[in-house]
Amino acid sequence: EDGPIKVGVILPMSGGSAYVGEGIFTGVELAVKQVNEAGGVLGRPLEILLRDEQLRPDVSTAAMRELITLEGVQHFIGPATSATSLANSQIAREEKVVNISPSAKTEALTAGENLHDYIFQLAPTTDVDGVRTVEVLKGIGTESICFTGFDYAYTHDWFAAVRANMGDIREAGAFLVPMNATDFSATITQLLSADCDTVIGTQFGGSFIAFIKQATPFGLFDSKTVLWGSNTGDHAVAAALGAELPAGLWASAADVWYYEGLESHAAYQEALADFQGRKETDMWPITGYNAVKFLAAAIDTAGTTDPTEVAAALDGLTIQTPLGEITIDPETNRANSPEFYGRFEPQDGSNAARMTDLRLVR
Amino acid sequence: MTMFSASIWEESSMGILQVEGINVSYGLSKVLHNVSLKVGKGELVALVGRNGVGKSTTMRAIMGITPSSSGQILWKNRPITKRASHLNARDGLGYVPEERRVFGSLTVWENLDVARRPPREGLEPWTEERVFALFPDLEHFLTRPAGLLSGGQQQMLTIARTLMGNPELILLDEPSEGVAPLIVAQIGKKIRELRDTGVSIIMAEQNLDFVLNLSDRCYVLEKGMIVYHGTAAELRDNEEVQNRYLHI
Amino acid sequence: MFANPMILFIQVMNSFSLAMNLFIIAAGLTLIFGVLRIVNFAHGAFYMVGAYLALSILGVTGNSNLGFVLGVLGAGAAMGAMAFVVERVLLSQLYDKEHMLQLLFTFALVLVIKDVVKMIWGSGQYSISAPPFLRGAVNLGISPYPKYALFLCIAGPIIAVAIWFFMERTRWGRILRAAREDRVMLNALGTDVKLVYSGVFVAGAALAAMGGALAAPRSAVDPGMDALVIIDAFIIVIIGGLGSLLGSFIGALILGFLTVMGSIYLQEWAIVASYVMMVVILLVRPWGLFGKPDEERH
Amino acid sequence: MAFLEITDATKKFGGFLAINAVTFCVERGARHAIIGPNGAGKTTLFNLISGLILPTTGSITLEGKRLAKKKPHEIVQIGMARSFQKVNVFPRKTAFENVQVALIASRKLQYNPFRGAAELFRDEIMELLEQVKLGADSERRAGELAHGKQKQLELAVALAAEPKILLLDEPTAGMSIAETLSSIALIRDIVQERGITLLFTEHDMNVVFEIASTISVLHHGEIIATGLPQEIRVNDDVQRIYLGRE
Amino acid sequence: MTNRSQLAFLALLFLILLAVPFMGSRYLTELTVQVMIFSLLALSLNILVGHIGLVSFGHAAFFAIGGYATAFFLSRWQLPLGIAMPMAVLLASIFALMIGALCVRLKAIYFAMLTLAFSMLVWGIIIKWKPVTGGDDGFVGIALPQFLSSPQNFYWFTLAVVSISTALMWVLSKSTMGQIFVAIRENETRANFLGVNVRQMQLIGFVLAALFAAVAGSLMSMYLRGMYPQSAFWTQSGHIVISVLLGGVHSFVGPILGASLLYLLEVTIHQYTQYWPLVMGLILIIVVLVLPEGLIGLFRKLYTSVRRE
Ligand SMILES: Nc1ncnc2c1ncn2[C@@H]1O[C@H](COP(=O)(O)OP(=O)(O)OP(=O)(O)O)[C@@H](O)[C@H]1O
Ligand SMILES: Nc1ncnc2c1ncn2[C@@H]1O[C@H](COP(=O)(O)OP(=O)(O)OP(=O)(O)O)[C@@H](O)[C@H]1O
Ligand SMILES: CC(C)C[C@H](N)C(=O)O
Ligand SMILES: [Mg+2]
Ligand SMILES: [Mg+2]
Repeated sequence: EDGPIKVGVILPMSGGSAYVGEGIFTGVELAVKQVNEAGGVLGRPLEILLRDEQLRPDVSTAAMRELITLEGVQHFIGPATSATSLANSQIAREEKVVNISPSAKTEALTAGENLHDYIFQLAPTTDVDGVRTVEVLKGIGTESICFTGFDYAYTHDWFAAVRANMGDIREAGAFLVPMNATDFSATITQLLSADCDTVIGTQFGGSFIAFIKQATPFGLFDSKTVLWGSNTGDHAVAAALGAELPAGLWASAADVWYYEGLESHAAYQEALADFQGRKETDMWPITGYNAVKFLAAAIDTAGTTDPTEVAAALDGLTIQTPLGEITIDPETNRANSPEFYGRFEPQDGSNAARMTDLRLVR
Repeated sequence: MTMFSASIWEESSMGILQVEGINVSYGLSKVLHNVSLKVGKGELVALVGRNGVGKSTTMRAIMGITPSSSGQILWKNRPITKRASHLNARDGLGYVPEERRVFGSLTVWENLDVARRPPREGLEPWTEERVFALFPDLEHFLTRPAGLLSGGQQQMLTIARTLMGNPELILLDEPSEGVAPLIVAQIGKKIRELRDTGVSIIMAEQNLDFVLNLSDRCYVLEKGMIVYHGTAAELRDNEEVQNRYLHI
Repeated sequence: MFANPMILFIQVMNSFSLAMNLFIIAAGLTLIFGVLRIVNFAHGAFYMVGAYLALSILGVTGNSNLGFVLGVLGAGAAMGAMAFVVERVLLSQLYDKEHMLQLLFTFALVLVIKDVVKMIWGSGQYSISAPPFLRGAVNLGISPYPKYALFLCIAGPIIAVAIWFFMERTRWGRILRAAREDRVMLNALGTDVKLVYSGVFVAGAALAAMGGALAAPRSAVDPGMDALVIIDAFIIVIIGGLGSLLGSFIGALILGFLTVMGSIYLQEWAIVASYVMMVVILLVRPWGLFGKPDEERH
Repeated sequence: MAFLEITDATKKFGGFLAINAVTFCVERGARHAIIGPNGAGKTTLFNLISGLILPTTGSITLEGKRLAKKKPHEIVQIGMARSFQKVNVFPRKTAFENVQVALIASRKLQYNPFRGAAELFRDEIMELLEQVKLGADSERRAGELAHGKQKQLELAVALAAEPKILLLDEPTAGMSIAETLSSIALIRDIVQERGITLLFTEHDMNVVFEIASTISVLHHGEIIATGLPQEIRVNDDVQRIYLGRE
Repeated sequence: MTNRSQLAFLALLFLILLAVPFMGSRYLTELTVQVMIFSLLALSLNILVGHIGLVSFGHAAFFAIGGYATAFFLSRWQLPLGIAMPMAVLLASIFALMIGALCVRLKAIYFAMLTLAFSMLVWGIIIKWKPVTGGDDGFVGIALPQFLSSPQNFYWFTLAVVSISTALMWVLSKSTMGQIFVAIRENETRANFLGVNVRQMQLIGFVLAALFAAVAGSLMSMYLRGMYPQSAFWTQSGHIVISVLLGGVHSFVGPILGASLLYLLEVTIHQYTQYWPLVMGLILIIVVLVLPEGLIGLFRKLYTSVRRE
């Protein structure tokens, strides 16, 4: 068979989380460009077919089925979130197509009954995050901790993992708010009066920005150490908040453009900056980038586009990524992707704060 | 098949309002056919005819609420055929609809206030006091929401409201409908007084006694056409027209 | 919490400032419904556009006190101008048609506006900071409290009284209320109802936009902000009684307190609290707290 | 015991006494008119009897059954039909369908999701429409009929319910002389023919005296006189407050 | 459109639907399944909107309840389809009876908002009742009966269920009950004074509408192999309202046209641009301005112009 190899890409492209989808998609485009410029895979170029998942499992599964039945797509990257990824994974199992989830962190995606041969999870799961988070907390010297966040799977799982690992760190309260809440003043007041030295939280996107802006005048960041999950270490967040990003906030990120520890990362950043036309790039592209690279490598290894064989090739596959070697565990179908942890500090000569004390945790 | 009475309309007298051959349709059904009429200054003209012959439609067309598809309407010799109704109202046309369209949630006073417009040269300006002198009932209900008034009270309010706009020509659609006999008589008297102050009036009415006592001239409509016009006295004497177009 | 009166006080303040933030948004929705009888789904989108417009204006003026005032007013003016065009060219053709078409129209407007915003400003997040004189906290004697939240507590009632005065105590207000009932008749009484309608739609849209600009310093400017606000605004307007300004004010207070107290006592179950409240209020008072039944005489 | 009995009925709107301790009865088969100035409380009285509003105090019975707490549709099912002062039809249904709905409801077919409605009761409906001179308008939408014709349609709809007692609130207001005359004849005939008891209001005295067998006069919410038409016609109070003839 | 032309349209549609699986495209077959389900959903809402004149913004609740219940009965209790599906529909109808009894006391926009509130309560419960519903991740993975697992068979099953439901709703709309529904829409007071217990009839309509919505939900959950909380969210309800309006409420087939067009547009525009909301929005605006009676208005215009020639 000739002609391009079709890759279905299903991401949130509208609404409040569109920035995630657009970010991941940028990485996908960059990687596909690189692969194709290098002669493609098995001599065939990759072709992207993009669909908007709208954060809705019914929409994301419908898109997947459409791509399978109408376009004959057999390889998928996406969707971005846990709920949509879980749903699409079922279709992948039924239709026997390769499905690489670049950013969903839920344990459930590749645990128990849900694990099957065709689903691969690149983002570190919440269990992994839990261990890493506690490590960082211990480094900070946290003795007591408060939790806050949206009431959804990622929050519950991450908090559970932190609790399971935190040893003698004392829990002083958990203050969950409904998904997509926009007013956090009550929670902030509660956090202030709670008996903890550290706060960890999960609101992301616009809600994280709202939280910061509401909490700052109350002095939350002056009186407590704050560590945020949900990849809020993203440069996009720092750029949006500008001078309003409180110094000293701890966060994690899949990637930061100013990391200087690896040659491969510098090369990737140069290419990305070139591709996007700006030097200060965001975090999400790397997830899409790695997903494409994994897929291309697997097809190459398998020597065929047949999804069953490609899936088999992904098991145990190791590739070179901008952040070093990453391997997909053949048992769990999870990749051991690293993530950055760090503490925001304002930068001279720049509006956007950057993370210092940057550690690339594996 | 028209039965024009010849005597009355002297071509020389200039009408304040001239309607020339207008046609009106609702969707596909044509309701008015070539309706022409004239009203002189200070004249009271009646439109009579059975239900559904087009009396109200004629008034709505003049007011600019239901536009006519062809023909011409001249107000003080200027064409107003397709003009929006608020401009007509500001230019001295007043409309009292048949369905008593009071603003139900506004109080009686607010209903009057909303319709208030500057006085017109040569006409005594209308004030609340003058209106209440005309309809004493209304004064008792100043602060009651108009929607709670009885049917007849609403009828009075619609007339009063239009007067607050200081109109030069009033289109009165069935003013006596639903009004008690005593008040009908009073309204009749007031209408005559109004006319005597120089206001022109076009009135559609079913109550023939009322019409014949009040009006200067009458137009009889049948199926959207003017089939007769003459002075009130002529119509009173013309039993044939009465029997043919107004009785059974 | 009740053991500590200071915290209780802060939470009450939190409730009130949130309520006023919500009220400013709901006021425009009430106004448009009250006169035009249109359930404006695009209200949230107008709110979002307002925030983005303020963002762009502040980009030019810089983050000064004057810049902020210009941003808020400019957002209202620019949104109002756009609303005027939309009303004149499109919406005005639908007044005589079925109610549901207007609903469909405003829904379509949401889709269009969202994408146009995305085209102009992208899908990333932005932030507007409070103007210098409202930054930081003020000491209320027993505890510090954000100045900006305090500012909302004052701005809300002022806006409420201004609108109330306009609607109930001026002839203009009476004309608006008459227009809601019978526009054809009002027109025949000499009022340019088309202009009244445009004016109301413009004013409602401008209020939404200014609401967006005013809300921005305590939230993010991003493409999801419209969806989050519209349901809150609807709940307020409905429980207060459609078209009733006082109702919206009280409705905003109720929702504000419920949101704040709910997130303390109900935590994540607060998600259903506002709906439970709406159900209860509508069952007890089917026309909302201050709404009037559309009673007719027969 | 009278057919319809209103005993000491009072209705207050806020502080306003619209109906004040009204007691009167309508005999079976009577054609009873209620007259009175605008705002006297006639429509309010009708609304009380037909269950649209609840009396503040007092009782209303039809054939001995208490009506006061019943819902309008229950009162209709007992055998009362009414028309409204302000025309009240199904505007987008044809005249034919307007009458058909009344028939379906009176025969309790509204619970049947399977019985086709299309041509149901055609003959009966056409006969009723002919009677009110709307035969030619049967396929026109009610809302598009001229005001007076809608009033005629209301009459047909009320009759279709085959009531024992019929309440008509100003049935001929807005009708032309021609239609008024034929309506008078129609109402009188049908009521007599079917043995329907009639309670109506009207400001057109010709109509009142043509139809009524008994007349009550309502003033400021109180019945100030009841009697035969010839008695009422010469009653001084009625002359003064209502008819206004010197 | 006259009854006869609507019937002709439905018959033609049915014939076309019979042919779809033989066209050899699995995509087309599956797409048609979804279009049929959404059409059924729109038709069910039209009992309320078009006939009774009540606009529900919470109709999706019953769609969701039907879907979740089917999923639960099939997967957790492992009931056979012949029992699971009717039980799910019955359950949704019981919910409708309870919710409807409270909602029909309200009018117009207040009715719309109360239904919305109830549906959001249902949504909240779905989100929070994780052990039964799967919470915000959704109920993932439904054990479908063997005979439904092939796309072809699923198509035939859907066609049968949707056709029977449609036929029942057609009969209803032309029945004396349907006539009374319309009378209530036109003038509640007048209907009341003809002896119609308006609240009771509205409740009957509400339950019937919910019943067919639950059938649609049941089919959808099986088609999706899962059910998700978004299906009870108010935007889903709004989507149904829009399909109905787009098609036109005053005819039987309007909602079918509306739902089909809306869904097909969404799917196809998606394939061409990520700016699909913009394109959708513009199309909707044009429809509203040019075809105020919905798509059915277009058909009617075409029909009369053809007749005239
Ligand atoms: N909105 C409308 N749509 C369609 N037809 C209408 C409409 N309004 C009136 N008509 C028709 O136009 C014709 C004239 O109606 P119009 O109301 O002018 O009569 P009218 O002489 O005032 O009658 P009435 O004495 O009963 O008030 C009637 O046949 C009526 O059915
Ligand atoms: N819901 C209400 N609230 C307050 N006042 C009311 C209400 N309904 C009626 N009224 C008042 O009660 C009085 C009686 O009204 P009603 O409609 O019964 O009079 P009517 O005798 O039918 O008059 P008409 O002959 O003019 O129709 C009027 O003064 C009216 O304003
Ligand atoms: C896009 C991200 C916010 C997704 C999130 N980490 C999840 O697993 O759902
Ligand atoms: Mg008329
Ligand atoms: Mg009355």
